[in-house]
Amino acid sequence: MSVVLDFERPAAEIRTKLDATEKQYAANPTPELDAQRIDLRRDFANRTQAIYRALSPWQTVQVARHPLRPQTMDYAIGMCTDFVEFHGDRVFGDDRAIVGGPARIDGRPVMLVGQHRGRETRERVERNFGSPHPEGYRKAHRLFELAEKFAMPVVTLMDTPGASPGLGDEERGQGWALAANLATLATLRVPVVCVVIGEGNSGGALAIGVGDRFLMLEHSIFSVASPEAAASIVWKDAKFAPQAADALKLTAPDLLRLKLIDRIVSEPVGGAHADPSAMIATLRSTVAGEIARLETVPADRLVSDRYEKYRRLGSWFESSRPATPVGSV
Amino acid sequence: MSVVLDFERPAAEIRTKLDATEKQYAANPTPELDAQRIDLRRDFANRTQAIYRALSPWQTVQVARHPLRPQTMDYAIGMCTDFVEFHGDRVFGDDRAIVGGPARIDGRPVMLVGQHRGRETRERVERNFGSPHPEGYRKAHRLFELAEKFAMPVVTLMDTPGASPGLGDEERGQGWALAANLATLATLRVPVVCVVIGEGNSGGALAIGVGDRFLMLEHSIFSVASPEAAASIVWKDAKFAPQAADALKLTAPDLLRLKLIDRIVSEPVGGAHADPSAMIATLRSTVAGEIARLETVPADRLVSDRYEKYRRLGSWFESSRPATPVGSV
Amino acid sequence: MRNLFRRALPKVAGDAGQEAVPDLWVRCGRCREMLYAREWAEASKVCPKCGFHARLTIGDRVALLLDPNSWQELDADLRPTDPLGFAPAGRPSYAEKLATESLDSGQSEAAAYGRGTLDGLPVSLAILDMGYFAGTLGSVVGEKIARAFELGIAERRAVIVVSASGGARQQEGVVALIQMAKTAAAAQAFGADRLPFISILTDPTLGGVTASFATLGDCIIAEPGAVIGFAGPRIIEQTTGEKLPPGAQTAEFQLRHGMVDQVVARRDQKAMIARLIRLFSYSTHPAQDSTAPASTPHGEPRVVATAGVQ
Amino acid sequence: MRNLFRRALPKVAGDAGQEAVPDLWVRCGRCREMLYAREWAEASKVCPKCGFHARLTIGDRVALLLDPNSWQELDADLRPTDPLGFAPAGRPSYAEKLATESLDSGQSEAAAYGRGTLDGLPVSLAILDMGYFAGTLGSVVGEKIARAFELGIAERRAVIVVSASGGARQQEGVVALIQMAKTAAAAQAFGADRLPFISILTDPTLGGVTASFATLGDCIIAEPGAVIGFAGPRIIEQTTGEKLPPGAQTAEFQLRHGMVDQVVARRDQKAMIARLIRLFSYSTHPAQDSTAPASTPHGEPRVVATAGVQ
Ligand SMILES: [Zn+2]
Ligand SMILES: [Zn+2]
Repeated sequence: MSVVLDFERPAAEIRTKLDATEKQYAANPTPELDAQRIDLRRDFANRTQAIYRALSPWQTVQVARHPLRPQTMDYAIGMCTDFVEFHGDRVFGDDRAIVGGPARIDGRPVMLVGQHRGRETRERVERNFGSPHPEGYRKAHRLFELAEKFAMPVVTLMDTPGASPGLGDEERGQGWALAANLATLATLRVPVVCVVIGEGNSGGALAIGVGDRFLMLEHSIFSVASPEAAASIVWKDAKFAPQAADALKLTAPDLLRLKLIDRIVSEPVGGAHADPSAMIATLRSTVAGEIARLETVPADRLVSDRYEKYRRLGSWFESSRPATPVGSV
Repeated sequence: MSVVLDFERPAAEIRTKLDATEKQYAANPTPELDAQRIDLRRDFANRTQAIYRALSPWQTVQVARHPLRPQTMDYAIGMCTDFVEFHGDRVFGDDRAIVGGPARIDGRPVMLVGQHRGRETRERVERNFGSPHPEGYRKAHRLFELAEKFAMPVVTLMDTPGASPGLGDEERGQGWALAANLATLATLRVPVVCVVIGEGNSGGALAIGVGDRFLMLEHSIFSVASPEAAASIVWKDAKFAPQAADALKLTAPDLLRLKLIDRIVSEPVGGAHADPSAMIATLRSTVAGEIARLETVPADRLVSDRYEKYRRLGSWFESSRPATPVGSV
Repeated sequence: MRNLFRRALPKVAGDAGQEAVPDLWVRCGRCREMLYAREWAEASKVCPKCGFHARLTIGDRVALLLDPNSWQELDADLRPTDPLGFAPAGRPSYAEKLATESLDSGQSEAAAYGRGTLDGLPVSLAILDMGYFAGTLGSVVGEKIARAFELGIAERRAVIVVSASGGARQQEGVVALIQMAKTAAAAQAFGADRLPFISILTDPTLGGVTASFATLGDCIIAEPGAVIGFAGPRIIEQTTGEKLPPGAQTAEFQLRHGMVDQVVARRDQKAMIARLIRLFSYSTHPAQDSTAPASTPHGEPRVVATAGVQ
Repeated sequence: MRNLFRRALPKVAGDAGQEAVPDLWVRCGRCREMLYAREWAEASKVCPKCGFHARLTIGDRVALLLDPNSWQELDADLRPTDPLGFAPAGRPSYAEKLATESLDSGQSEAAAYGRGTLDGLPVSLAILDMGYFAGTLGSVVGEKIARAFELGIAERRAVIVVSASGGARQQEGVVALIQMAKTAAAAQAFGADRLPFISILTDPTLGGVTASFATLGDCIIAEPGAVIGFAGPRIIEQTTGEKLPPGAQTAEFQLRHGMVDQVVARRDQKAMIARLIRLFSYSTHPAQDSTAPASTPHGEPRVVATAGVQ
C-alpha cells in the first residue's frame, strides 16, 4: 500500500524515477546508472525534506491523518513490551476506539491508553473511526485509577477526530464521561505523559490528554475542534477546513510557540508514515526519558505542579495586572 | 383501602362487630353499648396481639409484603426532614426502584438510600416492583461516596424482592454493580445503619445492607432468596414457598438468635401497616440513637470494627479450633 | 444592563428567547402568549401559561439566587485577548468580533463571578451568559470559573455555577480547549476540601462546558426545558445523519438518563440550593446549619467591582 | 481425586461436562468428538477440535496454574455445619445432603485455597469447584476466600481466585448471603495494600459469587464459552418471560458488554497471569519483576494439608 498526498507529488515523481533507475541498475550495473541513482536518492531526500519543512497547516492535517501513519496499537506493540489489552468499562460496553492496558516501556511498567482509528474499512467501522463512545472514556478512567493503585505512570496517545457525537453517546453521558476524566487526570498521583500522535481534536482528545508533560509529534495536530467542525461554525461551511486549519494554530510549532505544549517529538524525514519503526523508536526513548524524570518528583509535588501548570494557561487583560501571555508553561 | 390477610380474619371479624357497635353507640349512646364497645376494643387488641405474636414465617412474609406497610418514601418523608431526592447514576439511567438523597433525622444530615416498591399499579410498574436495575445500585454507590465526602452517616432501608433479573440487567452488569456496593460499603468512613423495613432478599438487598448496625423491623424478613425462588431451587416448585419460608430462618427473631442481625425494631400491635405513623416514629428515634452512638467512634475504628464484624460471620468446623457458632456478633 | 427585549423578530429556530413587543408586553418564546412585561420579569421570566423558562441575564440570575444587596462581583475587569491572532480568511477576525460583541451586549465577557449570600449562606457564585459570544468558554470565562472555585477554597464558601454556553470558544483555539482542563482541575481541588459545589444547567449547556466543570457538581440541577448535551443537536444530525427524537437533550431527557439530580423550576432553586448547602456543610460548617443569615466576610483586596443588582 | 469421567449419560442440558466412554476415550461435551482421554487431559481438558473448555477439578486447576510441587493447600480441614438446621419439608435435609455430597465428590467442600508459586511468583490461590454442591458459596467457601486474601496481605502475595459457582448456598440461608459481604470486604482490604487480585471466571460463575469477590478483580479473565452472570438463564426466563438470545451470558458476551478484561484460553492463562502480576507489582515488589523463580516462604503454622498435585 502506498499513498501519495498531493503536495508530496514532486518528491513522488523523483521516487518513481529512482525506483526505475534502481531496477535498471540491478539488471545492468553501469557506473552511469549508479551515479544517477545516487543523485536521485539525494534529490528525493532533499525534496522530501523541503516539502515537510514547509508544510502548511492544512498539509499538516493531511499528514496527521495519513492512512499509513503509525497508530496507538502500533506503538503499543512496537514501543512497549508486555502490553496486555484491558477491555470494558464494567458498566455498559467495550469501546474499540480507545485501547489500553498495562505495558512496559524500557522495562518500566506503565499504563498505556490511546485512541486507535484502525486501517482497514471493517476495523475503522468497528472502532468508530477513532471517535470514542462514553464507554471508551470510562474504560480509560478505570485504567487511570488502576495505574494510580499500582503506582504506574500513565502514557496516553491521542489520535481522534473527536468524541463520538451520536444520540446514544448523548444518552449515555458523553459530556459527563469526558469531564470525569479531566478531573481524575488532574489529581492522579502518578506521572502522566500525553502525546498527540496524529489528530488530537476537542474534548475527545483532551479527556485523555491532561498530564505533567504534553508532547506532540512534529506533524500531528491539536485543536479545539476538527478543521471541518470549526469551518462549519465560523464559515457555516465545512469546505473551509483548510482556512480553518490556518486560523486555528493547530500545528506543533505554533502551539509550542504559544507555550500550550511542552515539547515536539521529531518525525523521520517525510513524516512518521515514511519510517514507522524509526518514529516508534524515537517516541519510546522520548517517553522513557520523560517518565524517568517525572518519577523523581514526589507525588504531592507532581499533583501541585500539574495543577499550577493548567491553572496558569489562558490569556486575558486585567487592569490590576500586566496582560498575561498565552500559556506560561 | 383496607386489606385483611387470611390469618388476620379472626381479629377482623371482631373489628367488624366493633365498628358496627361504635356506629350504634354514636346514634344511641346507652351504657350497654358503651360496655360492649369497650369489651370489643379489648378483644380486638388481644386477638391481634395474639395473632402477631404467633406469626408463622410464611405469615411474616405476608406482613412484610403487606400493601399498606410503610415503604421507603414514607420514611423519607415521615422520618426525615429536608429530604432531597437525587436521581441518576451519571452513566445510563435513573432507576426508580432505588430512591435516595440527603435528608435529616433529628436535625442531623444523613444520606438516605432505600428500595421503594410503590403502591398503585402504575407506580409499581415504574419502580419495577422494587427490583432495582444496575442503575439503581450505581446511583446508591454514588450517594455512598457523596456521603463519605461530606461526612454524612448513611441510612439504608431494604425492601426488595431481589435485584432485577432481566437480560438488560445482565447486559449492564448487575453482578458487577452489586459487588461494587458491597466493597464500598465495607470501607466507607462514615457510620452506616441498615434496616430491613419489609422484604430483604438476596444480593439485591445486601448491596445496600452492609454496615455497622443491621436492624430488622419485627415483622420484616431477610433471606438469601425469596421464599419462592428458594422453593424453585429446593423443591423445583415455587408453590412450596411457605415451606421454604419455614426452612430459611428468615424472620427477625430467628436471625437475631443466630446472631446474624444486631437488633429488632418493634412494630405496633398488628404490624407496621396497622399504625404507620407510630412505626415511622419508632424507627426515627431508633436510627437517631444508633447514629448518635456510632458518631462517637473514630472513622478508622468504625471501618476496622465493621470489617471484623463481617469477617467473623459464618459457621464451620475446623479441627484446629472449636466449632464456630453461627455469627458471633 | 442589557435590554431585556433585545431579541427581535423574526424568531430564529432554536432560539430560546422571547420577542419584543412595544412597551409593556412580551410574547412567550414557546406558547406565543402575550405577557405583561413587569409580571413576567417578576416571575423570573417564566411564562405563567406554559412554564417556559426564558433566558436570563447575569443580573437576573443574581436577583434570583442571592440575598438582596449581597452580590459583590469580582475581577470584572478581566478582558479577552486574541491569543491566536484569529483571522479567518474572508470572515471577521476575533478582534473585530470582540469589539462588536461588547457593543451589542453591553458586557465585557460571557461570565461573572463573585461573593454573595444565599439565604444567609456565604457562597461563591459564577454565572455564564449566552448573551455574550454565546456564553462560550474562553480564557476569561475559564479564569473566572477557576477563581470562583479558589474563592470557595479560600473563604470556605460553597460554589454555585450557573452554566449557559454553546461550548468552547473556537476563536481561542487550544487556549479555549485547555480551559476545560483548568476548570475541571479547579473543581477537583475545591472538592478535595469537601465543600459543596452545586451546578445549575440552563438553556443551553453544551460542548466543552458540559464536558468540564458543569457536570462535576456534587448536585446537578437542570432548568425545565433546557437543552443540555455534549454535541449540539445540529452536530449530531450532521455527523450521524440521525434525526433527534423530540425532547432529546432536554433537562428532562438528561434526568431520565441519569445525568442530573433534579429538574427544578426557577422559583424553587434558591430554597433547594440553600437546603443542599446546609445538608452538605454540617460537618465542616456546623454554624451555617441554621436559617439565621450569616454575615458576609469582606475586604478581599482584589475586588474590582461591587454592584447591587435587583 | 474425583473420577474425571463421573458425569454419566444422559447429558443434562446446561451441563458443561463431558461423557464417560469406557476406558480410554472421552466424548467432547460440545462437538461430541471422541477424544483420546490422555491427550485430552494433557490439553487441560480443552477439546482440540472445537476448543470446548470442559470443567476442571481443583487438582486440574492447580496443575494448570502453579509451578510443579509448589501447592500447599491450607485449612483443608474446614468442614460445613448446618447453621440453620435446614430441613425442608419432604426433601433431604442439608445435613443429609452434605453427607451424600462428600461421598459422591470425594471432597469436603467446594473450595480450596493455599500458597504456591506461579512462574516463580508467590501467590495465594483459591479455587472453587462445581463438583461439590455446585460450587455454592457457603460459610466454608466464604471463609477460605477471606483467608486467601488475608494470606495475600500477610505474605505480600498476589491473589488469584478461580470461580465456578451456582451462587449462594440456599441451605445456609442468610449465613451464605452474608459471605458475599465478608468476601467483598476481604477483597477490599487486600486491595488497600495495592497488591494485585486476578479473578478468573470459569463455567459457570453465577449469583452471589458474581455479585461479590469474583467481579472485584483488578483484572478479570474469563474462560472461553463460560456462562457468567448474576441471574442464571433459567431464572431470567422464568421471571421475565424473556427468551435469552444465543450466546447471552457467555464470556464473550461479557467481554462485549465491558465486564471482563479478556477471554483467555486455558493454555495462555498462566503466562498472562504471571505477566500481570509482574506489571502490577513493580512498585511494591521490584524484586519479583524478573522471570527468575522466587523462593516460596514456608512455615505458616496453620498449614493443615500439603499436597503435590500433578
Ligand atoms: Zn408560554
Ligand atoms: Zn469439541
